[in-house]
Amino acid sequence: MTITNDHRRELLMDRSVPGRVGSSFTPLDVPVQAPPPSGMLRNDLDMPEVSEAEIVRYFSQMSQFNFSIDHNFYPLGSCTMKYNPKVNDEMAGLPGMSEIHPNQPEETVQGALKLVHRLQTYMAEITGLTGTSLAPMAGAEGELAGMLMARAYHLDRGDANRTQVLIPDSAHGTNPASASMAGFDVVTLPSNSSGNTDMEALRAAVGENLAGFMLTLPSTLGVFDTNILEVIRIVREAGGIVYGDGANLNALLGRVRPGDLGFDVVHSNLHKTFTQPHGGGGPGAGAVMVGPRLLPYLPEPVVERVSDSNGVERYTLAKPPKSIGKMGAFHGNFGALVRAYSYIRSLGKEGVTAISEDAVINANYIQSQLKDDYDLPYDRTCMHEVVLSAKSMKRDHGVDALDVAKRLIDYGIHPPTMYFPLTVEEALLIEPTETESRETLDHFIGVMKTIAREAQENPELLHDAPHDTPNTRLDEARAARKPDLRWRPSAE
Amino acid sequence: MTITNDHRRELLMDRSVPGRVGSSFTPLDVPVQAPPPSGMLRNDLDMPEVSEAEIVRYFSQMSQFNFSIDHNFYPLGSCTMKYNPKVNDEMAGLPGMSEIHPNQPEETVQGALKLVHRLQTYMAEITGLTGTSLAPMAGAEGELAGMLMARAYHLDRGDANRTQVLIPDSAHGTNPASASMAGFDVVTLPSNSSGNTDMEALRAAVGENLAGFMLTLPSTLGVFDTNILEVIRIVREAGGIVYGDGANLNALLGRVRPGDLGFDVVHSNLHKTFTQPHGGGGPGAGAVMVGPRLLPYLPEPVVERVSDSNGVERYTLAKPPKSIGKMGAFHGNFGALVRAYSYIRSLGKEGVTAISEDAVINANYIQSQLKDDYDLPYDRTCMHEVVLSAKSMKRDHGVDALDVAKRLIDYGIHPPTMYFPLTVEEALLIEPTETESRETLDHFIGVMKTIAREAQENPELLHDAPHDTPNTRLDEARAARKPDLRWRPSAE
Amino acid sequence: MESTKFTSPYSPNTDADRRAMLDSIGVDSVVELFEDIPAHLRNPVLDLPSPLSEFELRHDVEAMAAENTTPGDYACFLGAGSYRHYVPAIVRQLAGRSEFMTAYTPYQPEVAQGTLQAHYEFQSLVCQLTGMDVANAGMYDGSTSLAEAALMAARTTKRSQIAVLDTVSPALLRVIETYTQAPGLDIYSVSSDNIDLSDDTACLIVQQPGFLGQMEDMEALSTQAHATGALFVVSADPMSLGMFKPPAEYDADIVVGEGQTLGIPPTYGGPYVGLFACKQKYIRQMPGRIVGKTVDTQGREGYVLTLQTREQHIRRERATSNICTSVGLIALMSTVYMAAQGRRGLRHVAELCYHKAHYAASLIEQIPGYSLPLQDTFFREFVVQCPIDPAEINRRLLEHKIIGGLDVSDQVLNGMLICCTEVNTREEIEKLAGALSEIGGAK
Amino acid sequence: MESTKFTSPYSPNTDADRRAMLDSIGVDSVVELFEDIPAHLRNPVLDLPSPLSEFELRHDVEAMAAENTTPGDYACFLGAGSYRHYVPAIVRQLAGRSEFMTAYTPYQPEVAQGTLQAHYEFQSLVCQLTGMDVANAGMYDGSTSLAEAALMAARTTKRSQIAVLDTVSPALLRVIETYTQAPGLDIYSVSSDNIDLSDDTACLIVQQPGFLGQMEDMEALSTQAHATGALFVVSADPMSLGMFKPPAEYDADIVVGEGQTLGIPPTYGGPYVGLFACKQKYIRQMPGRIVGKTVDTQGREGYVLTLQTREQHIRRERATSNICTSVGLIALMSTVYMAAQGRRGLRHVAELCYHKAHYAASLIEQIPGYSLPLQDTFFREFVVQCPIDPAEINRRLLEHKIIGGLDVSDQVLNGMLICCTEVNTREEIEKLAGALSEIGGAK
Ligand SMILES: Cc1ncc(COP(=O)(O)O)c(C=O)c1O
Ligand SMILES: Cc1ncc(COP(=O)(O)O)c(C=O)c1O
Repeated sequence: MTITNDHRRELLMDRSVPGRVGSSFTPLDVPVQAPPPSGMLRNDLDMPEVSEAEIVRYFSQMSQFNFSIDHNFYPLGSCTMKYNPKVNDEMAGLPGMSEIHPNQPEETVQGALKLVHRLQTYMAEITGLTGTSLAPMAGAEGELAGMLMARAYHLDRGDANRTQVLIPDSAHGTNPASASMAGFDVVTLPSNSSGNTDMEALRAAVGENLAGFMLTLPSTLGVFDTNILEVIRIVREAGGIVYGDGANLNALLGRVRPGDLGFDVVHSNLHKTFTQPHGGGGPGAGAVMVGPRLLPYLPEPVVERVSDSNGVERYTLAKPPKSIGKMGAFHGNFGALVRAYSYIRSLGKEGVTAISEDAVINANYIQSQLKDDYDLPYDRTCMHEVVLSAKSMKRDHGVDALDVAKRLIDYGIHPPTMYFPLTVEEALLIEPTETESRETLDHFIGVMKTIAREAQENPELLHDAPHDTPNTRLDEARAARKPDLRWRPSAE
Repeated sequence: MTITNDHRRELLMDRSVPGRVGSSFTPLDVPVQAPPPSGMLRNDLDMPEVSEAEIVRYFSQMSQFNFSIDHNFYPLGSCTMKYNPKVNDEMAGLPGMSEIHPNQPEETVQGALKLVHRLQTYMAEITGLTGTSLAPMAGAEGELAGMLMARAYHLDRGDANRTQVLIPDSAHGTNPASASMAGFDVVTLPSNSSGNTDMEALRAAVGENLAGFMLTLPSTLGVFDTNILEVIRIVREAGGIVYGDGANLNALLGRVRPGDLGFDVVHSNLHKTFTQPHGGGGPGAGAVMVGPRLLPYLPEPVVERVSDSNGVERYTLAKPPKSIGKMGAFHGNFGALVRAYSYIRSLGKEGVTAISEDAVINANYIQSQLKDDYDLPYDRTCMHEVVLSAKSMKRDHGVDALDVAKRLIDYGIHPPTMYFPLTVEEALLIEPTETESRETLDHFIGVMKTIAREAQENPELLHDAPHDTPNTRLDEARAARKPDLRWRPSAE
Repeated sequence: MESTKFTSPYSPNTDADRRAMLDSIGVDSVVELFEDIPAHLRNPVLDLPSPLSEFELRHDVEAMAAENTTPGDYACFLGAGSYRHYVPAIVRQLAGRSEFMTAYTPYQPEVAQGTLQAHYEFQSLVCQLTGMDVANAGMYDGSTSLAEAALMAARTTKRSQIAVLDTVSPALLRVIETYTQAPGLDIYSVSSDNIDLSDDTACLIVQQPGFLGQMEDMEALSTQAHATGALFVVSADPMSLGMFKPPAEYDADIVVGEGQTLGIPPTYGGPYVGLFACKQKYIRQMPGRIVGKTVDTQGREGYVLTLQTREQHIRRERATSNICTSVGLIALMSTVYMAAQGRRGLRHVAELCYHKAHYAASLIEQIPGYSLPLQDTFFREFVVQCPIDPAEINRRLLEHKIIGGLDVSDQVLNGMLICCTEVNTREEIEKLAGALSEIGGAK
Repeated sequence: MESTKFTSPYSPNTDADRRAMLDSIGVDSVVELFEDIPAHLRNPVLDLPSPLSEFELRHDVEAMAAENTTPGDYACFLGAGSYRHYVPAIVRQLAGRSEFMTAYTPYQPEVAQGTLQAHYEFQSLVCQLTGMDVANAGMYDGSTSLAEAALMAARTTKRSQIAVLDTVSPALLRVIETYTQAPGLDIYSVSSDNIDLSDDTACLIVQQPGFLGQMEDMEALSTQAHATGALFVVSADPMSLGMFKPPAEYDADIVVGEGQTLGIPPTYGGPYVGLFACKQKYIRQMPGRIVGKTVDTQGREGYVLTLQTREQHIRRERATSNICTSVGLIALMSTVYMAAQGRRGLRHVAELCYHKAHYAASLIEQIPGYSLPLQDTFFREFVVQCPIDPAEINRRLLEHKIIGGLDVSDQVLNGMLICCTEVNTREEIEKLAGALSEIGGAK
């Protein structure tokens, strides 16, 4: 009955009216200078002309088209959509943090460097490794850094033919993509039927060309590889670097340290485990922690604490001796680091350690309550997330994982990750995180059961879902076939 | 099809779970002191126990149940729902403004006092009056202050029997209520058929008992009283104080100054004309400006600029010689004053003067486009708002002003003020403000025309409106009959 | 450089828009729209400064802010009606949501359930905290709440005298006087050792703790008030209720309070929020907005403004109060604050205040020349008798980066009212004690 | 005082909740859930500090912030890749809306139209600004945009050499080296008087303005690149495009840039946003997220992530890039900034930068001992040759509350790179000139 107010969707350039302004102009307070040669200047600048009030309403309305962790339960597997404490945003917004310039002399940014140094130390401690660089700007860039370190390590030892990197079939897409950007050949390794590494296949795969193994722990199937020590032993003995994708660190905090297990390098998506808000696709930060073997290769900068000649301590940006180089123009996503630091300090030892318990209980609770309604590909204790499947539902009622996911939207719940890991048919990867209450989980469980019933009784309801969003399902094929990627003036 | 997610509506106390906490606890850092006598202590403290994450989601979800100026066109007559510049909020939030304590010694808050002093000056200049007090905390408190000043003025002159205050029938309810709180008898004065003061009635009403006349200019009918000079002359000659309700100042800015017309006192709702966001019912601020007659009676404090013995200028909180007293514990709603100051400085002379032009054009444009579709009780040039009526619509189709208002909601538009002024049957008082674009007005006009058509073709659609809000129409009678004003533990 | 003719970013319409609209209206020029205004007074030239860009404005306001001495940079021991507490980030963030911030008073309930439900929460939590039956959605501040309580007591009892205990803050008393001057109520002062109430006394007003931090025997005062048929009106410090007895337990009839202490920054005195609660039987005499729960046409629960026949927009000159725009957003902020602190946090903050204030008192008491002339039991405020003029001490404290307590030498010889809350660290408290002993009695 | 056992406000579940859930799961204790972890390594004691309350945290972080010298308190003339501009309040306020801030990458388009439409706007405005056909939704920062552009050029041309003009910033060059080390591309430097391109040169990379502020003859460079079949890759300062020719006009193939200058605070170097635009024909080689317009089942327009077969989650080791989480919120911020400045504002800000920088240069040039060794035309940055070590000058400037320009003495003898934007007032500029002449050549 509500009439769709179409002009909420109108684009800025279509809203433009010549002469309108969206901000105020500071007058020039110095004498006018000679202009540049006119040939260098542009003639027109066809940018929006919209008033401030209209911009505010446009973006405010648009924002409400989103689901978000602040408004919706968001059990998006592998993404750790936990509550992002508001105080962290305020800390990152302090003028003494947000307004400092990356090229300031070090003596004028000692507070910033101290914060980074402390966070480096915490991350090394949490992961049980030796050194940290906070330069990478997301998990994938951390992976790239890690794999470039592996490459540099082997080359440094003259091992030029270590070109193969093993990656489980369940791995996140960034793993093979990063390995490949780092110059490696990717060899895909199957998982066995309980979601662990297939030991046979592993043994068969390791050899002279082995550069390393990229492993997510717990795996993207939400399980902890019970062979982990053996896996690591095999890889290390074969001369490979053991890379840990730390996207799932939420399950391990205070339970086990990857470094203690024998990992050489781990990245942490600070925006997952350490609560940088996801921002509709970033920014994040990708800390990379290494053990002794890779220490000299860390990307720059790292912050070091040094004493000057008078014994006065100060912090300084340093380049590790054999650094693989810079990952960005400056020193990493500092704003995200302030948030991660704030988060770790707020929770402290007690709080950080408690995260994994609640995260894992919550996931196992969902698993225990939904395993009769959905397929459970791996019927074992899960860690912080659980993978269900709509395989039988699809076979019996023609309702697939996508339909279930979209129907959840009608109930105000964000869909889980779908069709990932690729190895599970009709996968629904559900990660509740520790910040959700039992009541919210019960609500979700109830809705999932209702949907399972609806799938039998009224599958159309699921095929048509979602129903009350600003758009129903969108034609992705058409988008890719005839890419319309930007505003253009309308034909008339 | 969306399933109403009822637990979004669940109250805090019902969400409580023993042991949950919504904030962090700072440890005591001093030695524990002897406790107070236990008889003075409370036993239980039954307040919410809800986690921070849940509080955030609860209030975030709840917020989306609101319409607001940032999200919706909000043509609420008499309320001046204009865009509230964001920078003003940031200025009020500066630690140097928001964290200063009202009891600080004056020498430590010279910046704050300077700001208040400047705003006093601007308000006096804008209204053409002599003195300003920014102590009142809303328009109605400004009215009370103004009427108490009128009272004090008469008493001071020994005019103890000036007990009557004339108020037009179209006046806002606060006018008679304030006059009454100030101890006056209210005499209601009719308006004539063109919305002006009925001169006959006025002449008949003025007499020895006349204390004053409270007049809204332009009136709440949205028109400028063409007899204004004569009205004021009559009242003043009869010994009355002329009070101007400045709620509609938006129409006058730079066009005419009430002081020049002969008003003795004017209040300005800073949250209307000068953009303090309305906050779902305040806070506001009610500047009160006076001419020479009432100057000694201004409420305290007023800020004065004085020179000390060394000729150094400083600002000081002062009590006018015959002040009617304090309107609140401290110095008025300072946070709102920072915003009003910021607004006036941003627009400056040019901008302040331009407001009324656009506000008045916008209202007349709406009037011109809708007068064939709705009744127009006063067919003349309007000022910043226009009063329409659904009288014929009700007679012909059984659709009343309420139905029209509620149907607007379906189109994403906030209803106009309804059934006010009381003198207009089925009134719809529409105030677009200057911050709305021609496109928005055209959209509104189109919707209003559609609704006029719907009223004929499908009146049910209007009776049932709104349709997609979190609640349909609510039972107000029941609310008043059986008041349920607070959470109570559920019976079981 | 292009010329920079001023164009307001807030008003969208351009000259072309205006032209087109004037054409539709059917006038040649905007001047015609203002012809009802007396010609000779039209278009005055306003003596206002030129427009500032946002960048310039920020400079201007920041410069004024910098002329203020900001607690935070300074240790600050001021209270006396406005209190510095730690306000969790979520209070600002949630109350800052534009859906709350830029909505009007919730007259249209279908599009204001956010505000209405939040205010119903506010009323509920005020009741939980005070123990009272009902509360309204807030008044301008604690002082006007109290003044309106006096008016309400007079209305309810149809009596015309208001007894005010002599420990009530002078500022509160002044506001009561403003509000009661016209109705001709007679305000008079009583002291706890001589509670002189007549059968025309509408109420006895007590502030707990008192202005100087005193804690009264509320049961006794309540009994005395009720004995003569007067209402017992209490202005309670809401934060004190985190540990001290709620007024309902000593049978208060009307309870008001300054809600600022519940999560609102000091902001040089406002905006704050006045709490207003009372017994069930008096609800139709209450001033201010009240939200009630009801059902919609589909039977779902929802909220509306209710008992509006008390209010000015219906009852006009016979309304219980003239209040219209109140402090909705501040009530919302304090609701978020109360929710965030919750059962455990409110008690904890109250206890931190208590122990820190007492620790400060114990240190200061030991400094030669300083004494505590008044209290045994107090909450977070106490009077120190100083060896010299407190104003002079405060000036010297500023040099130590300390904003001292309130000078109350008009009430207590060389008295300074010192307040400690949880934001005063031990370091700050000891620094104060150190500075006081350094300043000592020296001129 | 109650004991204050740590309870996280972020995790709601209590021991009772946990107990009930463990019962449902069917285990006795949470320990059982972690039995897959090797027992001897389980539950390490982490050497982390104790929890801080929000109040304590704020003290801690504010203390660190206070150890930084913050521009704003100081006049600051740093640029070189990160620029200080006035950011209108609406940028913060709108991007701070939790619906934008706390949403994930918009994989579920029906519940992410807010993010998607905003990113489509971003792509559109980047195209409008650069004149290019298409743009993606942003890369980590300007440097990784450029590095990915080099990879894309190599992919597209199937050539293996990357020519980089010698005016490209050292930091950008370093990042290109990081990204290209493994694919074995050969990076080499060329100078404008000797553009040495082979038939294995994938692209010529030019930064405009150059690191030291130089403006190149872009038409000539473009022609030279295209003559050998190399792509012309331009790293443009987006703010300079407010007045200078857009890269499309000199036939650039790929245009990248550091979006920080468009409304993003310096934040000690990040998060920023890399712009990435190119000609239509190369879209399927682009890295990064791309939003496309399409229709829904009811024929209404809407937006989706598109051309995803380029990306890692589909194409895995054969993806055009490994990028996943990018900088969505920063792209949104710069979209709001571009919208707010708009046609007139962007040109105005660019012109303010230009005139202020040139005014500063004209003042400094007159100071004995200082000269401008490099440029004729520049935008807002220029090199000053100082009489003494610029590091020493900068130390001295700090005493004047000035953060001087970047020390580029490794590139130009005693060179200092000075940047002026619209936030540098005349007063600041004249103060800088005054301080420099005071410092002079003296040791
Ligand atoms: C398991 C896993 N690895 C790696 C990544 C990539 O991290 P980022 O998105 O921070 O680049 C993700 C993110 O979705 C992930 O889930
Ligand atoms: C004409 C008029 N007068 C007075 C008032 C009362 O002002 P306030 O709500 O600020 O107390 C209003 C507010 O709605 C009004 O519209």
